[in-house]
Amino acid sequence: MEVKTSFLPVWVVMFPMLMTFVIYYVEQHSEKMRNALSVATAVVTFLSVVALYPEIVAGNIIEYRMFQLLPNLEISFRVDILSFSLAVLSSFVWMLVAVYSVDYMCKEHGCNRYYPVLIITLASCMGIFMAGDLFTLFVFFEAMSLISYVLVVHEETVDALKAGYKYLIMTIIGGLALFFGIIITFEVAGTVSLSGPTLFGEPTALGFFAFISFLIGFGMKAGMFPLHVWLPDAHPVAPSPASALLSGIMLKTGAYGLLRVIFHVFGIELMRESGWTLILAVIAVITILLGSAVAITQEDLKRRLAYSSIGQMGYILLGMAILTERALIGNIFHIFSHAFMKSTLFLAAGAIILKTGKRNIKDLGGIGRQMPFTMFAFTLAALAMIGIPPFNGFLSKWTLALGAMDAGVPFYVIILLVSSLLNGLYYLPIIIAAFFGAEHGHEHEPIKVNEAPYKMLIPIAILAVSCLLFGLLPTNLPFDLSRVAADFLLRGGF
Amino acid sequence: MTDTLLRLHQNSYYFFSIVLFIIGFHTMLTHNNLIKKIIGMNIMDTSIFLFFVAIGYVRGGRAPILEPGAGHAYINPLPSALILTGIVVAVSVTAYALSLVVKLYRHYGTIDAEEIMRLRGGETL
Amino acid sequence: MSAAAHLPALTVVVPLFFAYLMPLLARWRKSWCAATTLAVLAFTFFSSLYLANRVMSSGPFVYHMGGWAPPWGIEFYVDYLAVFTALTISGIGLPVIVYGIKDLPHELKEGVLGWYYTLYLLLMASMLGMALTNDLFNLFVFVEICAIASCAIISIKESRECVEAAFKYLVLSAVGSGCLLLAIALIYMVTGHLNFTFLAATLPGVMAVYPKNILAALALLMVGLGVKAALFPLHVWLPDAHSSAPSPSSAVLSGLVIKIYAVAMIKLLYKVFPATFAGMAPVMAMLLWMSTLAIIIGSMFAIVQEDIKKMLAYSSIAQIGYVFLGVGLASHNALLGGILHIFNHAMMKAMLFLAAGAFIYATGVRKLSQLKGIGVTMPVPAGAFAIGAMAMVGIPVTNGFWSKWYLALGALDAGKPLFAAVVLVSSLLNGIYYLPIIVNAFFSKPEGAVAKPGRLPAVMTGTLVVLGAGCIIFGIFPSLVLGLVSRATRLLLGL
Amino acid sequence: MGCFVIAPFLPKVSEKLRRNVLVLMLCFMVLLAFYNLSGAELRDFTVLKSLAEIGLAPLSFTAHPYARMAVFGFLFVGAIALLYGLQVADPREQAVSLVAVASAVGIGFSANFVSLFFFWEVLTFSVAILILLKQTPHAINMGYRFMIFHVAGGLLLFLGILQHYAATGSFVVEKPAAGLIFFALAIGFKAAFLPLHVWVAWGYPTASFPTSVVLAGLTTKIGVYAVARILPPHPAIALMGASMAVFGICCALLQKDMRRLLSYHIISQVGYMVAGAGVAGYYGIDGSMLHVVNHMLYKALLFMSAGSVLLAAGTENLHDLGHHGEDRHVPPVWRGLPIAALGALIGALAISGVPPFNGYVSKYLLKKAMYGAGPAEKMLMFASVGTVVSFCKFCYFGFIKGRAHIKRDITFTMKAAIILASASCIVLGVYPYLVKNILPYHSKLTVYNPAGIITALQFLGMGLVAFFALNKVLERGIKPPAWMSMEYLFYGPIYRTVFRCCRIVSKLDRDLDHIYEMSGKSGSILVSFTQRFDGALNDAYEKSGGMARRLAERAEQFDSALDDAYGKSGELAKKLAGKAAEFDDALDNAYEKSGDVAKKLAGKAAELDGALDGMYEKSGSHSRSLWDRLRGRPTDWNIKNLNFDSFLMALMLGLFLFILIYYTRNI
Repeated sequence: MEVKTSFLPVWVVMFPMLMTFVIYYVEQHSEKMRNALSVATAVVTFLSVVALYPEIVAGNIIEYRMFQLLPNLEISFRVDILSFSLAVLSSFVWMLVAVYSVDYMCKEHGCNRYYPVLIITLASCMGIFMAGDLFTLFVFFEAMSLISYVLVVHEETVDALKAGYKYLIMTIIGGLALFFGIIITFEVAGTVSLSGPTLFGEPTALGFFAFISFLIGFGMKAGMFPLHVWLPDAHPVAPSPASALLSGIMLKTGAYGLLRVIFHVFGIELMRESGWTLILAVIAVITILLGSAVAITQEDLKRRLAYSSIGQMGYILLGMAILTERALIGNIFHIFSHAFMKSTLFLAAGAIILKTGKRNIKDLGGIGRQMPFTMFAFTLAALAMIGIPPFNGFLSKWTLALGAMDAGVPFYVIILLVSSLLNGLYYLPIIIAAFFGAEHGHEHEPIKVNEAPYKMLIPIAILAVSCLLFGLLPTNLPFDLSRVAADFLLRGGF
Repeated sequence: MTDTLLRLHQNSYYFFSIVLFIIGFHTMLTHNNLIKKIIGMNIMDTSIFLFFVAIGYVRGGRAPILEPGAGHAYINPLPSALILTGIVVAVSVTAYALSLVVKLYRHYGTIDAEEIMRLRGGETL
Repeated sequence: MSAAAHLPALTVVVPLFFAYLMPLLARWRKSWCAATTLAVLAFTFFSSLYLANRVMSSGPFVYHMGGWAPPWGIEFYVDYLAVFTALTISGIGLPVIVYGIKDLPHELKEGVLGWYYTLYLLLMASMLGMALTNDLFNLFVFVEICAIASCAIISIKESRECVEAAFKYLVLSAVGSGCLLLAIALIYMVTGHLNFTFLAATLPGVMAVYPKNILAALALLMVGLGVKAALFPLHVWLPDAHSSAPSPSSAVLSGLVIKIYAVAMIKLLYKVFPATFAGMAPVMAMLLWMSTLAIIIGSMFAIVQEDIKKMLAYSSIAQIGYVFLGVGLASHNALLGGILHIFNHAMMKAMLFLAAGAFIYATGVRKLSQLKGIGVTMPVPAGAFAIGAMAMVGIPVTNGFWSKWYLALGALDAGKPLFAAVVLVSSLLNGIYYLPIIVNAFFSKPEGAVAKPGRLPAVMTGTLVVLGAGCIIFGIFPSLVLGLVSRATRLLLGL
Repeated sequence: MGCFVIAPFLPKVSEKLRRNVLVLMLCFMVLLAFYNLSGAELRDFTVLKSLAEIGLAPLSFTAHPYARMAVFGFLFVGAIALLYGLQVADPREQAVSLVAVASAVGIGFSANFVSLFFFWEVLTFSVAILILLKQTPHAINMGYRFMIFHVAGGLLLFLGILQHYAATGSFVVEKPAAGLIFFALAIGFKAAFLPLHVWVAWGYPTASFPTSVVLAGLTTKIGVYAVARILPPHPAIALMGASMAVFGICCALLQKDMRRLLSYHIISQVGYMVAGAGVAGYYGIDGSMLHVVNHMLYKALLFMSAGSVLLAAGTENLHDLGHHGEDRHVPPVWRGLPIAALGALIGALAISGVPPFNGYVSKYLLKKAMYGAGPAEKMLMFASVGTVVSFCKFCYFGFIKGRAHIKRDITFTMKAAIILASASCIVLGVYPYLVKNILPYHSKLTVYNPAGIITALQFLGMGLVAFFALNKVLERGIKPPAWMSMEYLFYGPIYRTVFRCCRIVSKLDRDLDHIYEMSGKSGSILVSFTQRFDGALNDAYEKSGGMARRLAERAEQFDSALDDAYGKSGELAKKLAGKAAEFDDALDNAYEKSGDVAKKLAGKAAELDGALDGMYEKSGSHSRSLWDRLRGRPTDWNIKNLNFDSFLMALMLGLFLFILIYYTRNI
């Protein structure tokens, strides 16, 4: 393993950022060009990330120091296996969502706002994943959080604005907490670089403050329990492709940040010694149960999905709290899985809402016969959520559970299972009603709609098939990446 | 008691400049009449000038003018010089304040602060 | 001695001189006023730059007015803090008056325009003087000039609110001046010196003999400068004064004037009063708590304001608290943050006031609730406002972030994480009152006057763009100013 | 495994092609079954070997002796069931049925727990979908319940597997080393252990009739297979089996719906098998496994018959069938549906364990295994009698006494399937040696000995007697009150509790939201309170009096004193500013005139008030003086006026007082 310098990470971040301006310019003239350019940007970004693969797979770390802001504080990029995994995942999903947006958004207002924001959010997301130090991470984290606000309030309804305001305030709180954490880290360690040894030596009170701050900051983004309130409001009101990204990718930035904090800032020994992970574990358990339980009572399709996201993020947090190797694999793989599953679900829900205009689950009886393809994708993803064997959701749950067993805490496994059952309780009725339920002619207008346009279907299909494939094929790329990444983190991560 | 009084007497310049200062303050504090406020301000300023000049004063000292064969004690000329500047400043502030009072009177038709508040209370800024 | 050697004096004297020329010029060639003012300010800016360059390369130096050596003559001490402040003043003053060229005729009566430039230059000159001077009484004189000029620059609008606010300001300012003068008297009484350097040398000895005297002087100084700098419980005059003034005045008052008193206080506290003094009186602790209150309560005041300029004015109260927080924490990083915030806040607040002014200029609307959709119809000012607001909240890549960064770091350095938390809480409060404005501006349907704003002159737009770009540039490259600030801090703390 | 590949395409292709493919599949399945039956060597087979690298076992298959027997049943009966539905079933149902059968086979052959779990879940879902495909609201409800129920079971299995794996580090299917309780529960879900049996009555009678044939074959038998394969033999299991047998039979007797009756009967029969597996031993396992096959055969036969009745007569309610009474115009069912009736008869005889039929063989083995097993043995005997009774009921009311117009004749394939199944029942009964190759322990199948036959006939006789005794009661059927049902007593509350919990949690969530909002609101209240901070502060200042008031007092005092001192001269400022000497004199005068005022000022605070009052009276003309306003008319004290300035000045005054004191002492 060696450290290499390459401009590529900077390119990955800067390219979409620059393209944003190009798109902004182009969209004044041609809508078609705008759409094409957005998709092309996402594709190029994805390919650029993929281009990192040979180096990464050879076990190298790519670093690039942009410039120094201050002594010991710089904008730097660093791509290790974990960064790469998440970057490739999110650019992939982004690409699909960009394709999906073309048809979804064509009837929406404010597309000229939507696309540049979509692309610049991609840039900041890449920035988060490729950040070489906490400061850079923080900068992009804030950028992403704030810019995605535009996506949240895109509809500009009263609800959206309200939810957006909540989101904004929570983002600010989270950002400030992060700031606090980073400041403490900087104060204690004199640097916030992620490429060196861990930054905290021993569990001090200040370190604990920092940990809590990081937990609040990243946990807020990840929909952690007491800070999740913005999530079920913000995700449903956003346009569906945006919700897919919000739920599928942007939540993961919080998880990613926490991973970095646990392994690079505090270090695994410190975490184990100090027992701070217990806090995380308790919160994770509450998050899982709460998310799943509340989802059951939701009537709005997207709201249900949003709550489900909270529950699923709980798994990821739990994986971090357990801190055994397999739990970690499960955790990272679940980031993948959940990204695929939730994106599928949201995109499918978006297609359904677009075509029928109905969001209430009760109204969706028989939709599976009208839009079999979409609903089939939905089903695949939902089954994956429940953790049915051949799907990727199963694989991640399985690995997580094994990790929990390794740690000797079967209690967590039980939590996982209870949550799975609850997942079943809220996903299955949708599917059953969609495929087998009658369209109640007397009460509602029978739903007579066509299948969504193919530009929407293809992304959905790709994601849904990914859900299946990445569970069915055990030597799939995401899992390998997760495995190597977990190994990498546990070996010290540098 | 007498000790205190004695000390007060010895430092009467200082003491009374402080008294004046407080008088000035009090005038600014309690009077609604804007002119009186300005007067208070002036009293306050004056008290400080007094104080400042008193610093430089030497009992029995003479004006610091160089005379042949003089063995006198001179009073310190610097504070006086400074205070000249201070007086200029005070005068200009007073002038400006008075002009503002004129303006206020034009706008409100009164120079009573309370009245002005009352008049302003009705309107939104 | 070339002209360059006299630059410290010229920096102050030239604007002072031209200030008095302005009314004449206005009578003679009205259109030259603005150009001359600009030229003068540009001169001050470049001379400050030159001084900065000189100081950075060869260290601080003194300049004796008229060649008189210190015990008798007035001395300018050109050190890092001084040039930093001078740069800030002229650097912000310049774009503000550029903006004013178009805005002022809109806000002021025809006849007084020339006078406005006079006052503006006076203000600038007095502030530059305060920054550079090394003499206590000289400082007082500049304080007085500054006080009158700043009152006048408010009352020049001649609306009843302006006059009233100016009067209020004047009265309180006079109180402050009185305190200051008394303090000077007290200090002079026991030391016999007015020069900072000499004072610093004599005070430790004197302190042993007359501790209470100096304590009283210190208290008076604090109160006097505190009133002028609108430190929390003494801030009452500020909201009215800053909100009713013409926009360029507000910008410069909020951005620069209150800061310059803070600079004066930094000078006095760190350069004049011996370090051991801090042990005798809890000055720093008092400052800390006062600034904490200022930060929190100022922000809370701002939340409930309806008027956009009033809100900005209250926000200034909070922001001056940041500066004093840095002063009070007295650790290297904190002081650095405080001083840096002088510059950063000057830039942000000037921009915010100017943006607000642009809104008022184009629509006549001052109520926050009526500014919905302004971002759609006036994207550039609203964008500038957004950047300023982000900077206020302390979002990274804006300059406001760095002040916060150093303040928080300094609080931790000083072993008082509570104050780091204060900084963060206030950021949150800032977010609470700034962000809804931006959100409303960009995501609501424009109504009424907002829907059809008047045309904004290119100069005003340009100023906003320049300031906005400045916020971002100094956010991305904080090291542009940090070198200077860091040296200033080191010098002040004797590191 | 081909079923998996082909199944999804079935509904799409044309009718004819579908049938041909299906027939081919059936033949293939039958061939497989017989290949299996022949006892040929089956090699272990592993796919996805790479899974092993990641700590998961690959999907691997092995032909465990137990499995071969079960798999034979699954394949053979599955084929018959599909044949039955070939012409009448929904294509989607056929497709899913194939998947279900395939997954059952998969479970049977699974060599490790991962594949087992995988197929377990597939089976769950395919069966649930089979039920759901009926698409009536009732079916959807039941299918949903079924799904949740079995997903829960699957998760328990998951947990068990995890524990086992954590304990042993291996996934090979064996008796679990840890997590036995989870295994038992999970298998209990599938095998319809007693409190977990409720889904049987949800699922089977609800599905469409061709489907229920498939279902009858698969689900519970997988459970039995798992019991035998995974759970360690234990008397408790045997006892459980026995009680299931009794319970099932009791419930079955109460039913009036043909397929419901059969469904409950499944519980009963599964009870036999579980009991056999529980006592283990050669006979136990062999009997149990053989019974699996046999039971699948005759139960499928019975379901087919019932289905035929349903198709032909439009109802399967025994009461409805008997409703026509003695109406001569309506022919009895057996006449309309002779083949179905024959099938039903054969099935009934087989299930009752009457000698020449296959049921006898396995029951014989089981009886042998149970010999001396205590109460379980007795219970099984009772269950045997009950079986006879219930099937008398089934046949008598359904086919003999029941009359119905034959609305639609049963199709050819249905007939064929019934005949095939009947024939198999007889063949397996007469010549049980057919299966000896795949019997796990190769027990001797010499079952036709007099003692066994007599016992069997005894049961038959007792059953018949009992039936005729209870004829009338049974005809009406007994509907036990709702509160006695398991759903009502047990699962309903659980389900409702879960939902209530969820509601509570979501309420908590809303509360949390609310709390945030409230904190925001109270924050804004706080903030708007600070809006009037000026006023409030002043109020406080004004009311408390305190230092500020005293300071003001003193200021007043000075003022009054000086005013007094200078009397009516009025040229105070001039004098003060101008002449210091005059000032001294004047002060002296003032001291003299105002008596002890100055003294008090300097030292005695105690006498201050009195002096003040005295002075105050003197300066009575000061109507607007501070003191007056403070003391007399507080409302006059205009807060809005420059009184923050006042506050400030009070502060200043305080400051100065201190300065004064320090100063005078110091010099």
